[in-house]
Amino acid sequence: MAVYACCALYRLLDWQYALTAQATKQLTMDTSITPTDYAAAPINAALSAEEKIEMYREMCRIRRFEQTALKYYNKGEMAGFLHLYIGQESVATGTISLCGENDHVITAYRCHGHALACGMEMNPSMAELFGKATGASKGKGGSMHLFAPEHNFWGGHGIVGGQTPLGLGLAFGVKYQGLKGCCLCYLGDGAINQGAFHESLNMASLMEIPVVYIIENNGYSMGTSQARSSAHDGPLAKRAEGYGMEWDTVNGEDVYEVRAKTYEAMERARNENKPTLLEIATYRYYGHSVADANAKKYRTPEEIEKYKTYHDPIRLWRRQLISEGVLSDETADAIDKEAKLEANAAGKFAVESPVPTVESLFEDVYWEVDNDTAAGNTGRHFFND
Amino acid sequence: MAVYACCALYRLLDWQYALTAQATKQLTMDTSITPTDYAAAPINAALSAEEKIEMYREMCRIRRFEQTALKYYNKGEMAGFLHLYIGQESVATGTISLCGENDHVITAYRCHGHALACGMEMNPSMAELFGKATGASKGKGGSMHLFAPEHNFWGGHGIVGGQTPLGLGLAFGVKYQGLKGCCLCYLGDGAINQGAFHESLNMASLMEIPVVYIIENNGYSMGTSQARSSAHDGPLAKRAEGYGMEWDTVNGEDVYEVRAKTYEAMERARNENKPTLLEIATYRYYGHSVADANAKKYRTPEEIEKYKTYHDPIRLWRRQLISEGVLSDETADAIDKEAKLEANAAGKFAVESPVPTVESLFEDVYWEVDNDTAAGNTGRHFFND
Amino acid sequence: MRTMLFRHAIREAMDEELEHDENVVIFGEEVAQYNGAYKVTEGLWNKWGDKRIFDTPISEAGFIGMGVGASMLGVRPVMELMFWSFHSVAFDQLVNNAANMRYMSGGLANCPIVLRGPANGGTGVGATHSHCPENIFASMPGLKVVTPSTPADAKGLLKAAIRDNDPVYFMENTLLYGIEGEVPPAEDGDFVIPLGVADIKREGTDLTLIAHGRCVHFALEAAEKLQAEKGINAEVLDLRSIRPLDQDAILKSIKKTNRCVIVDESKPFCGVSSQIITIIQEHAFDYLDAPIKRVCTLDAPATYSKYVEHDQLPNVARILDTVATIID
Amino acid sequence: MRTMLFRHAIREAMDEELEHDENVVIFGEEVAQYNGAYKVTEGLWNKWGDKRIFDTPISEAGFIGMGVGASMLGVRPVMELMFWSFHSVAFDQLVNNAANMRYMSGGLANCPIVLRGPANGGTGVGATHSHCPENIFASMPGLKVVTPSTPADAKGLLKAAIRDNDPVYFMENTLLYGIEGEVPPAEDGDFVIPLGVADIKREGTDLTLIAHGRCVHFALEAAEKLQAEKGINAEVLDLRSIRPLDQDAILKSIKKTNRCVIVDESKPFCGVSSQIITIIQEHAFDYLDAPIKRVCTLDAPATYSKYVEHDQLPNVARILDTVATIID
Ligand SMILES: Cc1ncc(C[n+]2csc(CCOP(=O)(O)OP(=O)(O)O)c2C)c(N)n1
Ligand SMILES: Cc1ncc(C[n+]2csc(CCOP(=O)(O)OP(=O)(O)O)c2C)c(N)n1
Ligand SMILES: [Mg+2]
Ligand SMILES: [Mg+2]
Repeated sequence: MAVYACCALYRLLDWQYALTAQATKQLTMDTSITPTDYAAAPINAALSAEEKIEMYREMCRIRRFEQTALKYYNKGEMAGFLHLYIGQESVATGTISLCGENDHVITAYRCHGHALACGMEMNPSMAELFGKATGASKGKGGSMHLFAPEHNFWGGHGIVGGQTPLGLGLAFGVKYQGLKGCCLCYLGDGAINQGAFHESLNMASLMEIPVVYIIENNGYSMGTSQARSSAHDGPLAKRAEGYGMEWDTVNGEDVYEVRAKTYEAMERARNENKPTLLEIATYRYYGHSVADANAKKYRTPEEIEKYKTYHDPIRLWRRQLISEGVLSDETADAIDKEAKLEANAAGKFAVESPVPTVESLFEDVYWEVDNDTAAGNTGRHFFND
Repeated sequence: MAVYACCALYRLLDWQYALTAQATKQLTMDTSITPTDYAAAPINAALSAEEKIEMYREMCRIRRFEQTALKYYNKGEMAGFLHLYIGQESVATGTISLCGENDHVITAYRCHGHALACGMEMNPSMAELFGKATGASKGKGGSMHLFAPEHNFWGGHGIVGGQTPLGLGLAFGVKYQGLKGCCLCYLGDGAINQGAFHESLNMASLMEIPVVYIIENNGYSMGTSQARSSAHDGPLAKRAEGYGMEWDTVNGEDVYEVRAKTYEAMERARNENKPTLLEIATYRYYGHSVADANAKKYRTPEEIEKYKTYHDPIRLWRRQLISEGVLSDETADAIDKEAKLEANAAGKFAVESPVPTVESLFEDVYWEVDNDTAAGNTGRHFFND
Repeated sequence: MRTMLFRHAIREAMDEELEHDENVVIFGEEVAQYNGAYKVTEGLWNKWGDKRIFDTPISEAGFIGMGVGASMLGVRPVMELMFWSFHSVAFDQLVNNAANMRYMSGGLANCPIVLRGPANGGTGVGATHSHCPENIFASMPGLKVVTPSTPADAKGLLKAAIRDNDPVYFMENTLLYGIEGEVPPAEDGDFVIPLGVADIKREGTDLTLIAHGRCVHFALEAAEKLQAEKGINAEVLDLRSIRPLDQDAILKSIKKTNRCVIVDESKPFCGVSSQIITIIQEHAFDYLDAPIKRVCTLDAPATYSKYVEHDQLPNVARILDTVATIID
Repeated sequence: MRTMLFRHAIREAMDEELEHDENVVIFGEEVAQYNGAYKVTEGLWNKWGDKRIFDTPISEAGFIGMGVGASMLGVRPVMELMFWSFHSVAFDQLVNNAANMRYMSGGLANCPIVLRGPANGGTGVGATHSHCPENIFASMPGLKVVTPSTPADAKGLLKAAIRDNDPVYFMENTLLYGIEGEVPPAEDGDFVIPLGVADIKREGTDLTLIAHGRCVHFALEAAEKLQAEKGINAEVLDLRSIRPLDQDAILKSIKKTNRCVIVDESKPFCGVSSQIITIIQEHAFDYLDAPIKRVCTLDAPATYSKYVEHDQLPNVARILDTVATIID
């Protein structure tokens, strides 16, 4: 019983487990992974040069967006939290690059990367972080709650694990409406221990819902290493077996691998209405949120350095595309610079945007009130004395 | 991936899965199981004749108690629900027979069997079902909420799955206090899909809590067959693997098997602080509750008959003890009769008991108020105008 | 006019809305093949099949969250909680995802769901199964809470709830499922009662009894007794929905009668009654001839004992006693 | 007298109770090795080690239920919710298992737990993270709810809460963690403030401002302004605990001042303020010279925007405006 099903492709993740479990191993491990194994997968082989470059651009945009956000956060321009996705860009970019018009995306509070990858624009995203009236949610949602339904992006959710039944529902909706699509629902390695996720896994498998759950395993939930939050035997994703559900582990630094394995899961969902649980190994460079004063206490500076140096997904993808002859150093730099300019412009847009009015607090509470319907005009809806 | 770890001892349960999944299989299957394989296990070999007979008596007491309760329920003497345990007696009896002074028991609303097996007396139990002042909980808890802390029995809990973190806590308490003991925490096959159970499994394994979770798999949650409520691959208990937790399946009709496997789990808990997830195959003869009008609709009368005829745990244990020469037909009958008389007396006790007063509604809300402490006398605690 | 049972009125509402909008889908525990724990959905599975009505595992957070998610895509889930008491295991989905989704998205996402099921004491099922959480949910802006008292109201309000584009929590009462009442025939066309309109179930001049759900029946019975025994002519105002709330109707009645007793099955501390009192004392302060009194569930967890449960709940005797303290 | 930070006063209370009773054990998310998300438990893990204080997975239902279960055996868990907002995923454990255990067992089982953590808006974290659920929990008989406003109160009340044999839900405020205040030195002996005793934070004669938690500070500031600008002498009554509630203190103050404004960060519908109003209008009806007014969080989900969040919450300006409607 409980023999760990060894998985040949389980490299980075294996390493990471070792890392978090036995901190001493970290400096001696092999970091010479070249992200090419999955390049030949049909879904990757079919990529045009433009599409590959597009993904590079997307990753640069996410990183530059967040660096700009960080700058303004530190200036005191934003409220509350700022959970940076920096270091994890390949996950949102690689997976969401596979989405078609009937595929939907939902994630937790570390949501900027997914939002941009889905096509959300920088201006309303940045303005939302500022709490400005021009924000995507008019300043009501904030950093943890970006939304872009017109791009099939359904948030941004602050309660750990709370989005996992919603992802089930989006996928259910697609199926109910007779469309061929799926939902990519992201969560963290710490989130897997919320009850709602368990309920969702069972229902997804039992009712054949086309959802793909993606654990972005960055090794930590706040200051708690994965080893201190989850009991497991083998990969976290292996819990899927308890629900008769397919699962896989993915090296998140390799865009090709991310795409190849996610595509398989998405096709299973779209064609067979079968869910999958993917676990993608990745790493966040910053603290849990910018306010995380302990970011370098629960993990060593060396560990962080190692990831930045050897496993940075943007740098690896750039190197890959250059080695493929798809990208030149100059173009790559130009793309990155463009992303930076776009982010700066978004920052400026946000700074200059108007702030919400107090009256607007009572908009977007009830659809019927906002739309001035008969229902919205019947009875008292708000109870300010 | 997901290969079903075949388990040689997985007989009745396997059969049951077949049953619920393909109703046609039920009449052709083999029912010639003889409950003797585990008699030789040390924990069973060590049993004295009296102890064996005691278990027979316990099962008779549970059944007679419930038959009496049913009679009064049908007369309108009781409120709300009555969830009968009839058909499952071997589970509570077999498992709880292993409990020592530092072992604790907690279960769901189908709790009469566990209560009696823990040593709770029939009079206060029956009076509780009647809602009388002499009830164990003074009529405040009712059928779903029997309690006997002096016998290490902690309820009786009505919210499906809600008791599973409590079981964790009882086991934690034992460990915290430096005692060698464990908690047996029971739940149904339908309850496994509540989030709180999942959270409990992870914490039990991660934090090394001496809890034994026992799924009493009677094939149905209300009118929903196990196949319609849980996605799984192999036994339900196999979900334990996702938490690196030990698990086993048990043929619940065989008291020896129940004891042998539960003992193993309890020893693992007591000696190693390691939790276990057991799944015990069993069957309920009556509806979900007595009010279940569909009891014979979601399962065939033949299925019920088959269990009563071939798998009745009391009859099987009686036959076993007689074949061992431990029990004679006459003694067996006498014991059963005694149990019946005891139950009848309890019924009479309940009938004649006084009803609670309205004033007593406000007792047992706050410890400090009940104990007339300074804290209980400071500030207003109740808000009846 | 034809009469029908409360439970059948609810079923008819769902049946008609299943017909009316193909996005309406019903799910919950035992609602389909079992025909509903309280037989409210009886026959719907037979008629509409697996796509439109199906059973779920005992995973309230999971299936309610699923409904919220699906509703964002335009599906209109009507979900049954076998008991509203089980809101406790799905609270996050109910008060964060459903209530805040529209707000946090600045109006981009929308949550047209209905949650329905019984919320009441009085059936001998004890503290965990007897919650009346209308005060809790009505306290959350973004949510609507409906508590019908008659078959006709149940039908008309449920149809309005299903067509409403906001999350509506519809609280029934197991002890009303079996009552009979007049309901307009289906041929007379769509019978929809807007949320937010209270109903004067009995006109009166001396005193206003404000109630919702099953308490309306206690209030009506008490009013008849007051009339017969003391010549007091009580008005009975049925709130029907708690949020939106028909404040105008409340104030109008108070300004007429100048005296008020609220009958409310939720607990007294921060119960619905406390909100009504707050509104009246603010907006009709000078019209009150006596303090507003209330008859709530006695302030302890729900007992199991059928011998005292009736006393713990609002009932006619307690209403009469309370009325006697402010009028004679 | 020495002064200390609010967060340190809470820590000191826990530290002393860890010393005082070996059954006291602290757990929650990030409370041990990380020293607490808000550094309230800083240093305790270093001092007391893994047995007495430990981290849990992000499983609120699991760990709170574990605390309830352990408490029945005499362990005294003091559990941290990183935000009280996360009560939503553990609601069943909080309102059924903790609140009803003693009742349903007829007094045989007992639940001496403390749940503590911040419950407040004002930090720009949006609707899901800004719940103030004191009204919800105080509505449940069996529970106690405490909301301290000063370092001394926080320390004294938390010690009382930990020693209390009933479940106590202790709601702090992230925006108070950094305030400083006098706290009696430990050498002076055990400093315990009983639950259920309100505190007059400022004596006055013209008007009573009733508040709890952070709103007490707004009320005090408003009172000074009223005095300085209008010569109105307001009394500020700090409830300190919501249940048990010091009704006598409330009524006494109202009978003296005859006017009242309640400042309450919970939402208006069925908020704590509505319960206070209910009590006052019933028991001091004839003493009121004007309707009781209240200043609550504006009735919408909590916004994220720091530009309007301050306006959504009770604040000094809103208190002054409201006072002006009943006195001049
Ligand atoms: C129910 C709930 N509990 C606790 C929190 C506080 N919290 C926010 S994020 C977080 C850690 C989550 O870690 P993980 O799931 O690994 O995601 P990551 O931050 O690494 O992306 C915690 C404890 C919350 N938001 N919701
Ligand atoms: C959270 C919750 N949801 C639903 C119910 C209603 N309910 C009570 S028992 C039950 C079926 C449970 O089945 P199972 O766990 O298999 O236990 P069994 O009745 O077979 O012993 C249901 C749905 C409940 N009590 N609590
Ligand atoms: Mg993580
Ligand atoms: Mg079952």
